[in-house]
Amino acid sequence: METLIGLLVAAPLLGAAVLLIGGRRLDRSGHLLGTLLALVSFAFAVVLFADMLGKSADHRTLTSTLFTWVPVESFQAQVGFQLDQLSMTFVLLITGVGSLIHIYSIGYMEHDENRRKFFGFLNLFLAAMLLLVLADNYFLLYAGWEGVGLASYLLIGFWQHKPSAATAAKKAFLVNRVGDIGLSVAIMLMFTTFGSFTFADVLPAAAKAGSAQHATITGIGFMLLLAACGKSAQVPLQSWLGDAMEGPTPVSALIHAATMVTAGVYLITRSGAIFNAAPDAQVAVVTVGAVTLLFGAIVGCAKDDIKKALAGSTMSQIGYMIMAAGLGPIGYVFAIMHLVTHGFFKAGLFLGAGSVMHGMNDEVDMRRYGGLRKFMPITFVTFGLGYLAIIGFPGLSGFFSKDKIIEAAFAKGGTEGWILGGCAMLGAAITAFYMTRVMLMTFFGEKRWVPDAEGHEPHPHESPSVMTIPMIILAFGSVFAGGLFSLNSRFVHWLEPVTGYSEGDSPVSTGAVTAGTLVLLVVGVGIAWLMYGRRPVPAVAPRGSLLTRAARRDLLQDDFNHVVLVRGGEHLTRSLVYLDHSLVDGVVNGTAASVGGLSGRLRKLQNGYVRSYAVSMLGGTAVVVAATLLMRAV
Amino acid sequence: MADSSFPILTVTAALPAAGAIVTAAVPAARKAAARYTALAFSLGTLVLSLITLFRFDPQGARYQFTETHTWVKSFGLHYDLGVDGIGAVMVALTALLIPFVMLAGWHDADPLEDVTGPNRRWRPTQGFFALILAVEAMVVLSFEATDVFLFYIFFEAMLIPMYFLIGGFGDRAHAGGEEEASRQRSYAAVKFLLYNLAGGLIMLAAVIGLYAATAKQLGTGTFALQDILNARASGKLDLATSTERWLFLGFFFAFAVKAPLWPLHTWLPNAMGESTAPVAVLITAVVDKVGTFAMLRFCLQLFPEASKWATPVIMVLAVISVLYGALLAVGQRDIKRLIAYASVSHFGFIILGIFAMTSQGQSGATLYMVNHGISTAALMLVAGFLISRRGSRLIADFGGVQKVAPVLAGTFLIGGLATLSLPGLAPFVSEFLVLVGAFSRYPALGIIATLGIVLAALYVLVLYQRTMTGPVKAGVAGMSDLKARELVVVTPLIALLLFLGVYPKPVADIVNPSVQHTLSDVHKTDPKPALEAKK
Amino acid sequence: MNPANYLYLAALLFTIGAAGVLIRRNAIVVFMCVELMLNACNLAFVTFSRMHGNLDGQVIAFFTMVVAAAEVVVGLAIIVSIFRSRHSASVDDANLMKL
Amino acid sequence: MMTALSTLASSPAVQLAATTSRTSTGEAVQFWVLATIAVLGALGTVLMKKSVHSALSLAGTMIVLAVFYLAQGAYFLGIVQIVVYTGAIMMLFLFVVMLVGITAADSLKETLKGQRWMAAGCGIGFGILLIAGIGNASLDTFAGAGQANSGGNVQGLARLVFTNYVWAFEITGALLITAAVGAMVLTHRERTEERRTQRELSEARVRDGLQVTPLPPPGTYARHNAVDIPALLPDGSTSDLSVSSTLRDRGQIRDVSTDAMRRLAALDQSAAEWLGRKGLKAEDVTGAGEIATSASDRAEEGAK
Repeated sequence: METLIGLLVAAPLLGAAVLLIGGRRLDRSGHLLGTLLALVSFAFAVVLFADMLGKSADHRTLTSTLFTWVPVESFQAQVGFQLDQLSMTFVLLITGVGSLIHIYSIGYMEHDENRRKFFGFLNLFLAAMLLLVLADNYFLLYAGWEGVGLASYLLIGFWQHKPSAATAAKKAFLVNRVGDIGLSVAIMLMFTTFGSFTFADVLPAAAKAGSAQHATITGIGFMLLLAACGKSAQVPLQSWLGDAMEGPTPVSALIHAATMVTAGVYLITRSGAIFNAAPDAQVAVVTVGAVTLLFGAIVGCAKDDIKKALAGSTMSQIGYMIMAAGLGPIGYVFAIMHLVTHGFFKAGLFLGAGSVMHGMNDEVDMRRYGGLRKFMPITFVTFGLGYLAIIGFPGLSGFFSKDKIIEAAFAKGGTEGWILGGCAMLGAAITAFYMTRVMLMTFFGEKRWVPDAEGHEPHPHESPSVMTIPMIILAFGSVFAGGLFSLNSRFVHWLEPVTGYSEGDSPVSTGAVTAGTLVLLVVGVGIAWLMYGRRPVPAVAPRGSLLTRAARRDLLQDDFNHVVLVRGGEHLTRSLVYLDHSLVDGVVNGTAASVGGLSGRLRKLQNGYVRSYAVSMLGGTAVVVAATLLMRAV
Repeated sequence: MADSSFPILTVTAALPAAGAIVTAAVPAARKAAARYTALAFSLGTLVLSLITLFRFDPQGARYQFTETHTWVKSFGLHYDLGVDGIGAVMVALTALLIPFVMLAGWHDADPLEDVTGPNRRWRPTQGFFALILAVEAMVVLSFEATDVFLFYIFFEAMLIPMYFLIGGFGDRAHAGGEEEASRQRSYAAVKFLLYNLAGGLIMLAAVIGLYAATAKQLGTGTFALQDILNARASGKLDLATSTERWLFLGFFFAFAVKAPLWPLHTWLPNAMGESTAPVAVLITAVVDKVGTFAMLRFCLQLFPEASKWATPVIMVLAVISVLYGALLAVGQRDIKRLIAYASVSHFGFIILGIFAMTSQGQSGATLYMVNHGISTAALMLVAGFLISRRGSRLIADFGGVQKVAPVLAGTFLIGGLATLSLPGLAPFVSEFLVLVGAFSRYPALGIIATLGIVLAALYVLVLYQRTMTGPVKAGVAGMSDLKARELVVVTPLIALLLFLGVYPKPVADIVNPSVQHTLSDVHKTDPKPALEAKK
Repeated sequence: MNPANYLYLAALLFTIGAAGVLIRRNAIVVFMCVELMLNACNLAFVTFSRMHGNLDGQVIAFFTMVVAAAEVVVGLAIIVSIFRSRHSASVDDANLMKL
Repeated sequence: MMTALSTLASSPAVQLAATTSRTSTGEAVQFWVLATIAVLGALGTVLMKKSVHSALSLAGTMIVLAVFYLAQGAYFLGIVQIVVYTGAIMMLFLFVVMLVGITAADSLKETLKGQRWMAAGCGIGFGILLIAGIGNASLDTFAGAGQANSGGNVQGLARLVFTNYVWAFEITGALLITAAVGAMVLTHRERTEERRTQRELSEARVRDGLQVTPLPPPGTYARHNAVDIPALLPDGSTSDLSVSSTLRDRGQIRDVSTDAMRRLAALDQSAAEWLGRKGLKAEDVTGAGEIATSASDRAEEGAK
């Protein structure tokens, strides 16, 4: 069994290697190979899952160490895997959704001459992501962490001939790198504090660390949070996610909705022991989560680009997860649960959006859609189910997972609990609003599309089955997953051994929370219907309120970055380049010049006349004699 | 330890030297013959160095394959050779890179059809390859020398062939045309020479000072590293604090110029910018390594106390180098100058690791020397291919290359990713080790240095985006993809990057014991974790 | 009288010879002054040998003479050849040492 | 010569030289007298304008030194000094001086700026240093050359030269041979071009428009055939070509073209006094032309 873990990672890695090195000769078969290997990996995952279910709750953790990666004295980094319930959940999600999206991409990327490369990158991503969630130490996790960053860079910039895509890819990688600083510093802190960075060593040690190490552990917590912010697009490092939509839609679905962006949640949940020992860090985490869930939601309301709207929603949903994870043992389980359900419905939504674009000549502006439900019914249904799931329609996945998080937020207790709970519920309302907006603008109302630049009138049509089938499967997931998990709280028991779980005592009853949420849900949907359902949607965006305009510009966060970081950085480098030339180099050259002048003056002594040389010789001799005499004298 | 009957180290160094003579002797008309002769000799050297590496016993004596002959008895001058783990690895690295440098520069020295008049025959192939072999011989010897003066001789002597390689075979892809190019070339060459000579002279003073000190205290002066170390260990030689510090500074200055450390780095961008890509690789990947290597072998071993005394300042300078080099790389308009400044940043990391005085730091620094050599070689050589195709070094002249030459773009990206130390590629391991080492002694500096990884990502990705992505620029259209010879150059380097990135253990195992020796020389031990949690 | 006076005399002669070398421009005269210096040295040697009561000083003086003879021969030959080529025996004309 | 030396060795001068701590008054007197001469000679060497004089004064100094050698019991050296130095080397110098001749270098005027002062400064300073050095060396007692020379000075030297210093001696021999060869190589001039034949020379003369015929011989007056009297050309003027260039340079050409007329004028003078009529005045007579005119008007006077 242990070897299977290695194979789990190896299969997609092999695919990536073959596809990327193989070259053009694989163009015809490449996508099939990639998909096949993804499915193989999924099969391994299922086998391991079955095997794990066969064991008792406490003996489900599998570990396998392949070889020593970096051996330097006390710094011993192993390439070792650890498969417990938490990892298993992720593995299933990644390989499952991953395989589906591979299949979907076969259709979606059919006309792209670099499809082989695309599948190579997708496989690379799968491998890196699996490495991330299977690693048994932070160092190897870091490798996977950067690996997914690379894959996301390659896939966002897949259409490199588009400058916007190249820029977005670069931006994503850079922002992620900022987060990576957090992770690497955290690892250094662990190494210097505990002399190790494996989960098995660090987490227990952190749990029973005395007050002496309290500051250090808090520091580690903050650093891990920074890392999570970078990878999971949380405030203040969220700016890259919107631009990341430049990538092909399957990528957005897989990487920037279902899996990679949730790595931050995984990191925090995995490091639960550390955060439990560092309350201050937890406060920071929940704050970040709460702020982001509102931030993302608000941004999502204003975007007319369907993918960007969905990106905002992703941000906000992950905000929920991060917040839940920040709540400690009461929240971990639900964070992961929401992560899984979100993986289903958000992937479904993105695939739906992709299918819509596929039918609309890659048009992304929702104001150019409208009334599409008649043209692409399957997409409409699957998208609709995803929509119901995400707004938390009773009985669907989102309902169960999100409600739990809101309850947990209240259960945090005290004013903090109230604030968080309030934010969560408000977020639910806004979610309902913007998702309804997306739904209405896309599928309802009358058609608003116009010929594009080349004058091609788009002919909306349903996508091929190779694309619709994955959407249908995901739709099933987004309908039933939540219920399945919450049935006599199966998911809680499943994860409890790893993450721990504690019933928080909520100041408000479960029923009240649910009721309140539903009310807000209705309110949100209602407002959206009033604004976009009842009266026709203008084909060009109205100027909108100040908030709207700010939200369209990602709440001015990019402008801030641009002014402060980009401009400032440019000026800094310019001035440094100038200084390096004029000052650092100048000083040296100056000295050189002065020495040259001196030597020029000295050269006058060398007039070439034997006799003046003779004089200096005699003078020298005289000096030597004098010196010797003095030496004898003293 | 291997049998010392066969003087393998001498042969390893003598082979390229002989090669240089033979190559130079090939008649002028037989250019191909000259190329293949040189290549053959460099490959032979590679084989020898690998034999050394594999027969090196990490658990054995500190210095192995030692050879000791008295050279000038009256001056205590010895012909002492010997390699510790670090030396063996560095020799192997040098011998490894030279063949690639030669293959990459296969036609760099051909007479230029488009140039007429005096410049028509200014780059004889024979001379080019002979000079490269000469450099190799001297570098190898300075890695092997365990006699301070012997080391000094080759440390200085390698400047001469380098001077001619930079000044005589420079890059002609210059905005200002041939005249401007040759002017810049000679400026760069002279600058290179002056900087390094200045450093070397100061070092010479220190070397003589050391000799005088030994002569005074031991009766008979000596340059032999081993004798000096033994004398220090037995207490017979006991340098006064101030003396030791002055001598240390003398040595360190020379090495800091060679390895360029801020603010002594300004010769490097000129030298690398104006010389052809292979020569630039020779500078940064081979010759400069002697500087950092010598810090490990001579500064730390000979002057442990002074090293510790100077450590804080040097660490700060190193961190400045890291950030400063990276920031300037971001600001460059010229591909090769950008890579040069990136190297400045990387050398900052190496020095950071050396003076962190921890196992992680120093092993990391040594690995870093190797990895940086390979990664920079990969990046710079591909950049060279790119530049030779376009005939320009300006980033602005490129764009959309990945469309017309995907393989070239891909290899370039991999080289770049290695430079920004992506996990899975070799430099990551070393960079992280260096950072851990620095962090465990000076947390603040460690964190500041970590910012370097963001800047590295910035300049690499900006470079890639501007040159490779976007719409295809006019001059780039119709650019040919990598040819077979170029693939032969790039592929092994990339393979090596991947291998060492995933499995650096073999190298690390050879290096670690030597690092432990060095640490014990400076009487330093790794800081203990506050809360040992290892099971 | 103290034989040290011989030494003083030698010193004096040597100095005069040196000054001559510096002042005169005629290569031949310069040579003569060199000879004068050599002879001064010889005198010193002989005096030393007398002081120490052994003959080594004289042997050295003897060698000095031989060397002086050789030097004069070569030197004068050089002067002659230079004179042939540039019709002058002035040491200042031969300022070829200048770069 | 050996015998002479051995007799010298047994002469009272030796005992005199062998006495310790202080020398005899005789030697003192000899020293002071000869030292003065030596110094004067040295100064002469440096200051004499002509190199010949320098050489001679140097020779004088050397002879004095030779005497000093003898006085200090270095008989062999003394003789060698005279024979080799004063005899051979100085003669070599004189030969070269003769060969090179007088050059501008002989002038004592300094051409290099500040050279003289520097030289004087360095020289004097150096001398003072040397003398000071000798001064503060303790040289009161000294063992004379007595027992060193017992068994003969030459034999003693020979023993040393052929035992302790044999290696140096051989080397010196090699040096001498090298020097000799070197001198020959330096002074030997290779004939680079073919010697030019009579024909070529004459052709060259014609080509360059020089005098083709042989030069006129000097002294072509009936009464004079001295080398310093130029030949007379048909028009009565003299040809300097007929006088050797050396005399020409020295300006030692004797012009006899006018004194014939002067003598004629004197004759007229006496005739006039005798006949009592005014005639030519000697000072009127300057050249042949006037002679012609005066002859003509005398002729017309004769016609009256």
